[in-house]
Amino acid sequence: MQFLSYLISGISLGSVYALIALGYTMVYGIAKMLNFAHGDIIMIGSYVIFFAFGSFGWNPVVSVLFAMAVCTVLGVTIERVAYRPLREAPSLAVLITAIGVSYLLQQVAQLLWKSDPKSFTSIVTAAGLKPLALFEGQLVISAETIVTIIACVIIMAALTLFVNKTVPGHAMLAVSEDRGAAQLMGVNVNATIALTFAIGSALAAIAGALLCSSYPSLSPTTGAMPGIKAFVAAVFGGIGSIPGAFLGGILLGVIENLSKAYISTQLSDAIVFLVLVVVLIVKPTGLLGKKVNVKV
Amino acid sequence: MALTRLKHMKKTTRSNLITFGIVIVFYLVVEALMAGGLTSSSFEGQLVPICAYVVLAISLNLTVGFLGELSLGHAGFMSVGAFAGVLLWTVLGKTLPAYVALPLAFLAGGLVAGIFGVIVGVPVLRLSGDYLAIVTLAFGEIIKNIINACYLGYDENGLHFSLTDAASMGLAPDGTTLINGAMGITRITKASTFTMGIALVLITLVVILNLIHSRTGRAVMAIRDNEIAAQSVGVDLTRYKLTAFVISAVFAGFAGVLYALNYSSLVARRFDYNTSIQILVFVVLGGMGNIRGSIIAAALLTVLPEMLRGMDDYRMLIYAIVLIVMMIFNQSPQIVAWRKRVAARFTRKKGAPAPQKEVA
Amino acid sequence: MALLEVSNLGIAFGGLQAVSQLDMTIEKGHLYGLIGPNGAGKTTVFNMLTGVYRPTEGNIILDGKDITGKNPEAISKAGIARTFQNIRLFNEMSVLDNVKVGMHNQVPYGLWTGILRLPAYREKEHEMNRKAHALLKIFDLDEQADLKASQLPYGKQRKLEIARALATNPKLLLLDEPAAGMNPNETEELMQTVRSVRDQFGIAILLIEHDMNFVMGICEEIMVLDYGRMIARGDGKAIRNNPKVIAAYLGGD
Amino acid sequence: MKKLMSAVLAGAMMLSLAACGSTADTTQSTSGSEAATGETTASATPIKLGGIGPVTGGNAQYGTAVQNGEQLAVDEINAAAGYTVFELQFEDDESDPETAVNAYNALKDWGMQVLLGAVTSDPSLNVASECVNDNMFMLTPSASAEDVALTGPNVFQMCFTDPNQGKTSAQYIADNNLGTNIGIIYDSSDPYSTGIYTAFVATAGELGLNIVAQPSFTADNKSDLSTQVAQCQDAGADLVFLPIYYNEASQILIAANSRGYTPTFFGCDGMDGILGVEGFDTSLANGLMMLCPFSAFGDDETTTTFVSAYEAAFDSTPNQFAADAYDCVYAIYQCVQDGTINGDMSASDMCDALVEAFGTMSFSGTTGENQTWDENGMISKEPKVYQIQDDAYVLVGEE
Repeated sequence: MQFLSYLISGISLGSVYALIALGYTMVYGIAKMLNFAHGDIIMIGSYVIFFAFGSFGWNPVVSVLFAMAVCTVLGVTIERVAYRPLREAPSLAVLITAIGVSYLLQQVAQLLWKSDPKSFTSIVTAAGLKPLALFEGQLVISAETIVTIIACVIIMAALTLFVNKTVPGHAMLAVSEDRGAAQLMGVNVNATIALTFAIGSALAAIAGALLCSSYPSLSPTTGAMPGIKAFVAAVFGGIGSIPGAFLGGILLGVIENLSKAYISTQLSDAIVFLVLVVVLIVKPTGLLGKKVNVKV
Repeated sequence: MALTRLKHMKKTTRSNLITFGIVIVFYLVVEALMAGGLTSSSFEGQLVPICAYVVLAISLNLTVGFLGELSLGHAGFMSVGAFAGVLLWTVLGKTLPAYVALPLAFLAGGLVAGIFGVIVGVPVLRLSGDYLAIVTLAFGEIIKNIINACYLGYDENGLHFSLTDAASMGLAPDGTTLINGAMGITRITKASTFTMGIALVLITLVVILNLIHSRTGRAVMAIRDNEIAAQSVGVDLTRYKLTAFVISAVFAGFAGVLYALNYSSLVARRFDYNTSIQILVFVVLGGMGNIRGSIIAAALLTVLPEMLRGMDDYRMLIYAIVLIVMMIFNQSPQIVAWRKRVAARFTRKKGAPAPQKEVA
Repeated sequence: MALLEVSNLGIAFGGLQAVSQLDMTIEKGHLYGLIGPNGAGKTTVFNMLTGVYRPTEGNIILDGKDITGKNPEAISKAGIARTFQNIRLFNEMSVLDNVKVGMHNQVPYGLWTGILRLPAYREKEHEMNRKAHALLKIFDLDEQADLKASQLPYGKQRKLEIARALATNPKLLLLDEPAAGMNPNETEELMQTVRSVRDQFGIAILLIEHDMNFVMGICEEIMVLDYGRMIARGDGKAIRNNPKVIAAYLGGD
Repeated sequence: MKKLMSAVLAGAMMLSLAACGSTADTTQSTSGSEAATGETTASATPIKLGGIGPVTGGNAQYGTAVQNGEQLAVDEINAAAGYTVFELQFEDDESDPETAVNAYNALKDWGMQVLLGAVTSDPSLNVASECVNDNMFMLTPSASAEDVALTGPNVFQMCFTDPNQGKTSAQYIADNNLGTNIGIIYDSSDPYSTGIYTAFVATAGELGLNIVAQPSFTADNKSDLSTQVAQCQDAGADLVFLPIYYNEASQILIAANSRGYTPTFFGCDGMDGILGVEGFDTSLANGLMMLCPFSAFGDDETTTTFVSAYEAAFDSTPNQFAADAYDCVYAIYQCVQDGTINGDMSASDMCDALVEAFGTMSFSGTTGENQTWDENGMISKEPKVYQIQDDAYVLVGEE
């Protein structure tokens, strides 16, 4: 029972990583860039919800929708201003710019909302959902965990459907396969990538809502570490792969929490990263990643 | 006379001499200003870190710019080098004279970083692109986490070690703690000087520039430009990738020792992925494969946050904006093209002044 | 003894048999052509000969040594050099350095010799520069020695690839569509160069080419590949009149 | 183009050098003109106080509290005196040991005579060694690692040392039988937390306290603390000792509540501030005990004046960081009032005078009455144990 309880807290953490990783993997898969600022968009989204819901007392769902709108605008703006001029530049240039954007968002958040951490009231509990008690209450699965997993699954399914069944989705696939060819085929590459950022950023707002509902401390640096961990999760599962991000996230959370519980809390991160290294050495493109062959 | 000779020299040789010249002139100017009491403490205090970051940027440029592999774990090598060097310095510095103990400390730092370079490099270099980047990041974080949880001390029964806490080290009450977990190493006898830093920069420059202009360096760049072609002319990929990676790690180790001996305490969390990224920023901003660019970018970006101290709360905000703007200004193809056009117009004007101007 | 003996060579990619039962003999100092319709497996043969692909069956013997399944570095050292269909130069390096990389195993010196600039460094670099300039001269590239490889025009890039391959001091040179994208004048010039290279270095050359004038013009023996199998082999005239070859090309189109 | 860029960069480099040089000039000129000022009786040469702490980055909340505390005290003193007694310059160190030294040097260029910082442990260790080198008086409000004070004779602390807090907490828990099975959750990547933890475990062993679980977390994996809470719960801990800062503690209280786990929680001075976390359901903190020298709910005059002034100025309740910082300024002011130091002294002379004064003086402030410093520069103050009851601190014990 103890093991199960640790496992569940691992899944709970993992589902949050998975949710963030979905946004990461989506942007990476199509725009082919590591958006290091993704974690910070999550942080901004969380602050928006904190004020909309916590301070203005808006309905939780409305608050989240509002945050999604704010993040979408933010994401598209960042893409337009900071990333698009570097579309044709070496990929490292965009990476460094993304890091600059990450610093910028953290600094802006600190100036706007001060550095004192805020305690986030769970929007899930506020929406009246109750935790699930199993085995006569010996095992409790929090409502946040359940909502996060459901959200992950819905988002996964929706993204897969969107990409495979809609015209903009097909455009995204084309851009991800070969940007040049897609352009020749009449796909508006800039619009497609902007749309990708819009969706990725809207997902970040949802991720922020659920991250802070599960782990309620909110400060300007809240997004940084979960962002990195989710990035690791996305790579773990095979970056660019939507189910891979989910699998990677869940596994990462479970490994992290089980090693905390049974091996060493000090070394749990070292263990997580070591597992990642081993997996990538055995499967160089992650668990569900596609192998790319170079034609000679 | 010297100038005409400089003009006739091979382009690369001339470029390298200019790089050395910049470093030496910088050193002489700063030394002269310091002797004349014209520099501020703030500036003097940054000299050693600048040298350390310059060495780090040059060494990372070997991996990123010349080998063409993105490493996000450079700070990890800096960290192990720093810890190894400082441990040796702490232990030997008491018994041996400084001119023996210090070089030994640097050698130890470089050696240990090099060994880690091999340990990390062998598995990592089988990967490519972003996967390689994330695994180097992972290794950097592993190194940080382990050193952060590391307790090391000695007493009359020998060395004691634990990865849990100070108590489980089982040290006798009169024993000496060397590494105290999250507290790291404290009460280090500071030894780094600006002269030492410049010496290390020059050594790094000599080694890396000589390397690049040698058979090994060409093999490394050939791998960067086209792995398949490099293999087809008989270049052993694994060997040269590893060579470049390890040499890069060794110099990160040296820089780590220089850096650590400039302060009285040393903690592993200082060398996290943010530091790796910071070094990468120097390399990318200075230009990949451009050693002189790395030097200037490292020096400038180290000084910049300090120059912005007058901005108070907006300091890091401005730093972030400057970083983004500089990246776009330097790397965006459209803006680079626009800059070239503007520059071309200016040079043309200089060459043949417009007649209207003369009238005016 | 023949320079290269290939027997029963075959490769399958996940069930798809790309090349099968290929036998091939190449003699020192001769010029060979490998032709066939698109997708016949010509480049795949090159990739097996140079170790890019590992054959699933058969043997490759170079100068009496079995090199089957060896990696590309080892095969380069053993004496096979090649160019690529889609040019693979070291784009950011100078024209001269491209050739010097080709001499990687010909004029070797160690890491420390380079870093410490030991006397051997100057000597070896001098030797390399001399040889490299000589090679570049053959291809009329010596004027552009200091340019970046990517700055060369297309035709010159193809020539540089050949020069680089020759720098490895091969016994057998494989050229993958050397005349692709060249105008008739350039092609004519290239034919002269290839012939003179063969004469000057006394090496065997095997080339893939779609330009039949080129192939017929310089190759002493031509091999025809279709669906991964050798369907004909002989001199230009014999090939031109071979009904199987005609069928393959007509059917292929 | 590259050449142009590098020329521009090199030029900027030289400019920065020149800029730094000119700062040095101004510094020298101010120190040169010091003798000229201070002729009128109502005023004197202001004493330049330097502050260092993180006001950006992950630890910014602590640095900001210290900055506010120091600023408030300086403003009050200057206003009361009717002339500028102190000038305060506060520099950011991002809680980074390297930047802290840079900040220190920048303050030196400004002409700092006394340093009131740094805030966190690693930066303070580095800065302390600079202070010892330069013979600059250093009084840190909150860097509680023992090694900070041990760096040299001119480094003093306003806060309890970590080992002292650990020892006292164990003692108090044992004396009052607060728990039979004790769990500890600490931050193994933080010197403050491990310092208290190590001493607590050692003392608990001597006193025969039964420690049943001691999970930790690190700065990198602290988003989820529920596993650590579960470990304490599963081990049957009826008291959980939390030598950590209030932010993580608030997360632990939330996690424990959601598991229906209600042991006695016991924290140290880092816990002060938990009621001020915006959005936190403070009812969860009911019953929480903490060893802390300061309480914003104290009813003595010093405390109430401080708290109301702070709330008026910064729109938030001061925590122990702010209180210690406020006291630092007043401790120095005490030395100004008794004539030990004045603004015309050099930093080094001032340091010698202050070291001597701090060795003998007794200081009363918001964080304690009649506090004294030992020869190492560590403070001795009355440890007080508070318990949170209905959103307020209630004094439950004095050790």
